[in-house]
Amino acid sequence: MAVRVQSEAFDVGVESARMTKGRRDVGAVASFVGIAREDNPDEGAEPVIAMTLEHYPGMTERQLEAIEAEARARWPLLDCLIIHRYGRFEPGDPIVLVLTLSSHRQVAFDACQFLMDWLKTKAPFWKQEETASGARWVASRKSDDAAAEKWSKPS
Amino acid sequence: MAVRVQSEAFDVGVESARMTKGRRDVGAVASFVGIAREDNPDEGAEPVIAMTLEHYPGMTERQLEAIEAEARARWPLLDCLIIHRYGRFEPGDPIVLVLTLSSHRQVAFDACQFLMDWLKTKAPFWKQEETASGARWVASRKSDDAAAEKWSKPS
Amino acid sequence: MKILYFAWLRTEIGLAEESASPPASIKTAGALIDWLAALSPGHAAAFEKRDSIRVAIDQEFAELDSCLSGASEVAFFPPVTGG
Amino acid sequence: MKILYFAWLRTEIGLAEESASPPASIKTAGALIDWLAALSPGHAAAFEKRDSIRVAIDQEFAELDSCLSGASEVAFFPPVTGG
Repeated sequence: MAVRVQSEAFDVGVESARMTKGRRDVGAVASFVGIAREDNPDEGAEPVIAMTLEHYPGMTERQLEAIEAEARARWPLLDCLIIHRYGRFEPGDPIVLVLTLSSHRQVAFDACQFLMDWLKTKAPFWKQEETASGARWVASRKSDDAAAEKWSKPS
Repeated sequence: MAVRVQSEAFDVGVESARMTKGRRDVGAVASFVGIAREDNPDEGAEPVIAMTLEHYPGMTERQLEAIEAEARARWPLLDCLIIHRYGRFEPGDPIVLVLTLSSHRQVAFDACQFLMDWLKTKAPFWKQEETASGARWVASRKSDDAAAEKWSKPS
Repeated sequence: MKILYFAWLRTEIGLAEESASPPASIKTAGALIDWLAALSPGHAAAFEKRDSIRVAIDQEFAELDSCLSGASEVAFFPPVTGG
Repeated sequence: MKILYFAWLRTEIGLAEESASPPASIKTAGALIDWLAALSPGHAAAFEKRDSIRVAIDQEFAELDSCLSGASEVAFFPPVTGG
């Protein structure tokens, strides 16, 4: 189980091979990679030239570890990994990686999706986009709140 | 969009890098890798030494292409890839890869999970497991039928 | 007509493939099973587990009451277990 | 007490971090906002968008009515947009 906050790139194949190496109990590896992209339909047609991700060092690691602990409490994960990058990115650059290992595919899929949904609303990162008109801070999305909300436990 | 039926291994990082290379519109890459594992809780405690996957050449490719076409009809995928291996595998060997590319994460996740669920019940592969007691054909699982069924369209 | 067997049907019958020329009265996949079952004791034993047998006609999944007309390739196998 | 600003709060106030010694009467994050807003026109302008401001006390998400007692680090920022 690991959380990494870094500016460097990552390779899903390398991480996945490292985590499964020598194991005989893993049946399912689900992964998600979030990538910077050019178009943002919410904000009109102006293409994104680049984006900068700012974060809150210290709190970011704490929050990602808390999110990971929640996933481990909810599902029988054999291992998982969250890598979130910060810095300046151009369209096509990978930004976030979530990898989950389990015996069974449904567990791996659910935990991977949960981690991404929670991370979107609970990890202290902020996106600034550069377009031809200048730089602007991206507003949070209601759809991300709704996606995180669907994992709330019935009280 | 591609389907590959092969005995050779694959690398999720290589495939993912190849599919995203030069693109500026991809925001989300979801992937799933299914791996041969040692223990099979359904069948008692005897560990699996190896398994052999037999398939129906010709029909396999047709079915995987049909499943992929169904996913493309249901979701706005930018690209997707299915690789299914056949032959003899030991615990730890990767058997199947599904990769989906989309602008948005929910689409990538849903399509990836759909492809795996359908593939489990609609691609003509058969597993024979070797244990210390000998070889036996694996029975199909009701849970796989149920997982595929949940994607049925309301009539 | 080419007949294919997979998984335990293949191992029990001892053949992966054979050619068959059923009479014109054999119109469905189910009727073909009955006709093939008469070919040998191995065929008979394998085809006894009828509920566990699935069929594909010309590489498309079919039902036991599906019509064979014009089929050039019929495959019998257990429920699939890939992935 | 260390005060941190992120995203547009940082750029509007023109500071990533500052030290503050609010009086003992400032007991909540919301009260701290009112106190900080009086420090400069930049602070005042940034803190005006109160509905768009989130707070963390000692690196844990908190509410505007959360108690500051014993806090050594308070951060203000807009809703997060990572991933």
